[in-house]
Amino acid sequence: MPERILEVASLTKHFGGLRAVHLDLTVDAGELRCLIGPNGAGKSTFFRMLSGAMRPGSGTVRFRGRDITGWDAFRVARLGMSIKFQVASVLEELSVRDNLHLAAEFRFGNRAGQRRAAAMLEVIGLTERADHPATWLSHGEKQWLEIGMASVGEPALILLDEPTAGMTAEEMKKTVRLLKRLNEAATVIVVEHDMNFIRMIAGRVTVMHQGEVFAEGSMEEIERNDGVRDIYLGKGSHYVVRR
Amino acid sequence: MRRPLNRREFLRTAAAVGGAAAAPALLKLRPAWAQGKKVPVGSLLDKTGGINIYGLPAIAGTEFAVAEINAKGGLLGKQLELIQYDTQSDIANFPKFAKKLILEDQVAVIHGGITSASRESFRPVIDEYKQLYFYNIIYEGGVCDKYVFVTGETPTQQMGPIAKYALKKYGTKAYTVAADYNFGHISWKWWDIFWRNGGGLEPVAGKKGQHVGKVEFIPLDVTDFNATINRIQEAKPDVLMSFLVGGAHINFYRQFAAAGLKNKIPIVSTTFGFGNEHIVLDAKEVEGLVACYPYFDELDNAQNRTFKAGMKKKMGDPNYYIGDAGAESYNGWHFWAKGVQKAGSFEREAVTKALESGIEWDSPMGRVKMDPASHHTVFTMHLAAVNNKRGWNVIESFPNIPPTETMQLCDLIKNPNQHTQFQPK
Amino acid sequence: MRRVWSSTETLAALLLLLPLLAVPWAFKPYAANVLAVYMIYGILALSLTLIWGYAGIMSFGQTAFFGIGAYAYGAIGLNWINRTQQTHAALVGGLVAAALLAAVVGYFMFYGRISDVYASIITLALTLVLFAFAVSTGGDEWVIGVARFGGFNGMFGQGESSQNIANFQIPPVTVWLPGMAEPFQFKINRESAAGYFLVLGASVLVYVVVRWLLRVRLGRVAIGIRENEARVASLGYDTRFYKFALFTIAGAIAGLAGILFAAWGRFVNPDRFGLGFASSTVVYVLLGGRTSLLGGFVGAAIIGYLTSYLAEIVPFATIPGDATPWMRFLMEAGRRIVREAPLLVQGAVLVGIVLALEDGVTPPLSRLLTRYRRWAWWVLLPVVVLYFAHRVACLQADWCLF
Amino acid sequence: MSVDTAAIVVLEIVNSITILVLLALGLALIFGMMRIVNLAQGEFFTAGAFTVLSAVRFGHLPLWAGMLLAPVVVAGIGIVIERLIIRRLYGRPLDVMLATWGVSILLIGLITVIFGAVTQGIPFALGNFQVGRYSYPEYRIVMTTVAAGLMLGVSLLFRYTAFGRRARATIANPEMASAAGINTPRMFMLTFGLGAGLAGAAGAIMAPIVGVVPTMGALYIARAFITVVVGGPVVLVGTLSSASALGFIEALISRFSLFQIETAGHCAPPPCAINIGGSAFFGQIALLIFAILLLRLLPQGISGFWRQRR
Repeated sequence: MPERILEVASLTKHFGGLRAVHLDLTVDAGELRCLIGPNGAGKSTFFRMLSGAMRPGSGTVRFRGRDITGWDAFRVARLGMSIKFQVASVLEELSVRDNLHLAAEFRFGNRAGQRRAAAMLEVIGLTERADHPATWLSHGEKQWLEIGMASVGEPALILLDEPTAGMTAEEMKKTVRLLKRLNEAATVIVVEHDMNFIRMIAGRVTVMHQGEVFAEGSMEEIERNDGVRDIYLGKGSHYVVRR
Repeated sequence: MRRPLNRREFLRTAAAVGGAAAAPALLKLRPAWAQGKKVPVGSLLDKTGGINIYGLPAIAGTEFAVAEINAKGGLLGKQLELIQYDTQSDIANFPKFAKKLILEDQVAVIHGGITSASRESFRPVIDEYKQLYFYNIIYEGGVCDKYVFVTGETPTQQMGPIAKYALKKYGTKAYTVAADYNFGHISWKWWDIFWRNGGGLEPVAGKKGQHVGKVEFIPLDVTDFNATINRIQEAKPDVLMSFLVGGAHINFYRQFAAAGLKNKIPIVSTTFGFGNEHIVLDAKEVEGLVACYPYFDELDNAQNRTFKAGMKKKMGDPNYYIGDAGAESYNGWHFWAKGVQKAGSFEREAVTKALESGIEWDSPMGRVKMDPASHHTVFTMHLAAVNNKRGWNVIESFPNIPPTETMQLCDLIKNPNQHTQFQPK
Repeated sequence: MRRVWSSTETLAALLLLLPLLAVPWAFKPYAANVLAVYMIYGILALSLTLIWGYAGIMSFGQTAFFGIGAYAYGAIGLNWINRTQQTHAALVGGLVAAALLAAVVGYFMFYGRISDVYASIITLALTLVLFAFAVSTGGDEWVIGVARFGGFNGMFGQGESSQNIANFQIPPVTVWLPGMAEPFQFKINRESAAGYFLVLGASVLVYVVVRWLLRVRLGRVAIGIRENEARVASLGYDTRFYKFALFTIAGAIAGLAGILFAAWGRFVNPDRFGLGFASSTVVYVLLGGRTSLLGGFVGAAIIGYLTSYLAEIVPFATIPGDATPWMRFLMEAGRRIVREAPLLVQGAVLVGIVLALEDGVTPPLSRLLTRYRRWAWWVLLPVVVLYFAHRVACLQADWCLF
Repeated sequence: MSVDTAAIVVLEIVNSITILVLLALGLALIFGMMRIVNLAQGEFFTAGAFTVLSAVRFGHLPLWAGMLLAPVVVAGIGIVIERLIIRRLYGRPLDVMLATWGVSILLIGLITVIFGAVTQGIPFALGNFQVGRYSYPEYRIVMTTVAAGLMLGVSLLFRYTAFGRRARATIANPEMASAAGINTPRMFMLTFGLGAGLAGAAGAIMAPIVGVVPTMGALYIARAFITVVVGGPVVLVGTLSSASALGFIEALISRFSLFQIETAGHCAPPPCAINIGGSAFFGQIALLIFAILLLRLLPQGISGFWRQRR
């Protein structure tokens, strides 16, 4: 039986009177899990609570066997969880290389961090732009850079919030390859809207709705689930071919 | 490979670098007044900011005095070139502009400084460059400095007459409000001595005051005196002594009157009036307040009539009130001019020697005399009360009052290398 | 390898340093005095640039650490100078005091999770509290050893002899190491420019150290925090610690500026904690450019020069007696406007730069220098060198061409 | 303590609270509703005082007329500044602070150009009344009444007028309010004007008892900010509760000496001791320390704390 890397029990968050998240979820080590759901389902809020960017209302999060509920972001990261935020948040004024170096440095130190950053530049295909400020990058390149930053520190669990938003079909394929490569070393949870992408990465899928887990299974199972169709505003095929 | 520097070598190198930077005489400049037709002279006064209530009259007196000297043909055949910097009521400006006057403009003399804090801030500069300096305003006494001459009045000259008058007229219990800086603190120490001793430095027989136990020091920017006024009422003094200073403190008198205390507790002061507070405030707020200065516009003598007419013409205002600050600046410049004329030179040593020979002259405030040993001035003092016509009524005059407290401590003829300020122990 | 030092920077360093090194021989001593103050304010501004421009922490009250450094130097120096003839302990003490205050405030702000805007208000409140404290210490009871706080007067020493009490001033920086025949003393006058070179050396040192700091992890993380704090935290960096550390270092640098200021005038008073000085510091940085380490120096020099120039010239310009009332009114209005110009300029710089999102003056200047690099090497640099050589020759040996 | 001393202490506390309310009300309104820190508020206060001064001295109006005029004039100045500067900076809190600081410095400069840097006074003719041994100026009671009136007026304005409803909607959710047809830029402009006007009124009322000088705003701005920050997000309740708490502490410590610390200075008469308490300075220090403690315990301010509890 594989190790359970993440166990989330009755994790809740209220905004005003509104319950944004109420969630139980477990993820095994080595999984590539997809998290889908309509806008406002609480996916990003959930990620933010996992990574320590937001303090949960109640419930517990166990990561690699330790209770990390309410920890600060940097401690969670040091335990081996990294995140790519929904809005690409690379460090705009720093060079691409410095972005990656900074992400690698705190685990491997200065010298080794520089080598790892160079290696990661190859992986995400940005070697030629290494010394440009990150702000010059295209939208897709920023996404890759951020994926690179999330994975260069060799975390055990990588959270990716909409890694393909705004990408062309070609870029998306490249991203899929990248993701699969990352998954060889780490557990990955991806939040996505694009069903083509979800199909391509072919992992286990969890559907969130109104802050709760609505369904869970393989992509085929989920696509057959009528309830899931209904929560996407009842438009049967809307989510299958987006855009 | 280069051999690393060991500790001793490092220290020696450091010493050499330090020495190199310190050693060479950078410039050999001849004083400007020895070269040109004009003699630069400097003045540092607050034309703007909270202290300018004293700065503006002092500037008027300065400009008038220099213009008068120049109109009479200047000094030793040379015209004076007055260089003034506005110190903006910011103390940091005094050392800065003092350095500028000395190092850049190379003036023959510096006059100015208003608050004791500003004077003490640049007196080190004066001493470092051995610059002749005149301080022309009432202060707390005790400056004993070979390079400094004082033409303002000191505690004995003001507090002696005030204490005698107040003890006789009002009673023995005093309360003091003072500006919270060296002027206020040292003034209060002297006042305590004068009050206990019945108006003198040493105990005298007759009516004496109680120990001036109650004093309140008020920072210069305080404008709300509600709590202070209530504490004064609690203490029920026979008389209130004010060492308040500057624009913000003027409000004290107004609030004191508003609390209905003006006719209950009489006020005496060594500072009220020389910034022309009696013009700013309403007569009904301060009428009857007693102060003691060597100069009031109301003094009647020939020099003062000429002086007043000239100042009113210069200011373009027939109702211009000169006040003590203006007259003392005027006096300071004339003292210096008399020193220069007697010495026949602008050099500091020569002028100092001339002034130490005991110069006296008939100024608008009457006969004034420079005390050689202490570099302070002997005045005829006038005790006066504010009247209801924005002016003063002289109550009593005290001729030839010396600055005894400073004279007792300071002898610059015997100990010429003194550059300090004494205060009562 | 990344290029650490470009030829433009060498050029800029030469263009700045050569004249600065020549100043004590090329001008009357007042110029060295004034430049020393500008450099001292520049060091203070540099400390603000470090935390504001590079870490995004706005400190309205950086002057608090400047003032504390100056007061601590004064208090320790006054007590030690007569015993040991040097001020080593005062130098260290001033730095430690400033760093300690910054550490305490930084700990409270960053570990107390106080938001950025509140943090700015807290630093402002800090400097105003210290102002209120410093002006209220005029009484005899406020002493440390022989050092009187002096309230509004500023700090001075007080000694007692058999008959009376006498005052003395804060000592200049005095370094007396074993092996030195006489002590090194901070002085800027006709005989010596030691103080000027000390300030110049300190400026260069601080500049180099800060440049280095920004290259190592601390600096890169700081820039990351400015760009996106949450992102940096999610990479595993305890951003609170980095902000705290940087704030402390900046406090120490401001403290160093304060020490030099106290040594320069042998004087420190509560105005160093005041609102006016606090706002000037922000204006130096904004005008010079908040992302340029030289910006603070440039801003301080521009504002400083403007302020003294206006204070010297204008308030005493006389209005001719035969002017018509209208002319009189206009001249008086002009005079008053120019008299208040330091304030008006400061306000306008703040509003204008914030509204127009400008970088300040230093970055455009450095872009110009980069573009016309060749021209600057062959024309500008020789002109500057020749000008200063002529000034030195003229002043020292009367070889004046014009 | 005798009865009349107790009464005068109570009056001092009320006076202290009054001044804090007057200083903080407009600032709290702007901060609470627009989430911007207006560092020029102190100069709005100054502008109010100078309006009264000009009205009395140059316009030869009676004092009360000048005082009615001041908030109107200052609100106008506030609206102009909002339109010219602040409007461009919404959503950039730090830049708003910098820009308003610039405005504050500019206003000090402009007022000095026009009126000069001299402290000027406005004489007034109210008398005083007797509390046992003490006489106390009636004007301070008038000030308290006016402060209470301003609080009440603002409260009524927000509760019962269309402007108030729109303003409250705008604070709660600007986007929603905008979607519901409320002209939110105009609401922000009016709110800023109102906040400025309140500062002008405060300056006008306090002008007769304090000196009128261009830099007078700076003396008060720190205390006003502390009151607002301690008060928290609910404008009226926050201002009143924090002004009461802070004013109480300030007045009490200003009056009573707590203890002494002996030092080694040259005091006459000896011994040297620092009196902790019993002066305006320690009143202000106590106010600050108390404010910091409160903030450490209630990071959202007093009113934020109560709102959370609800």
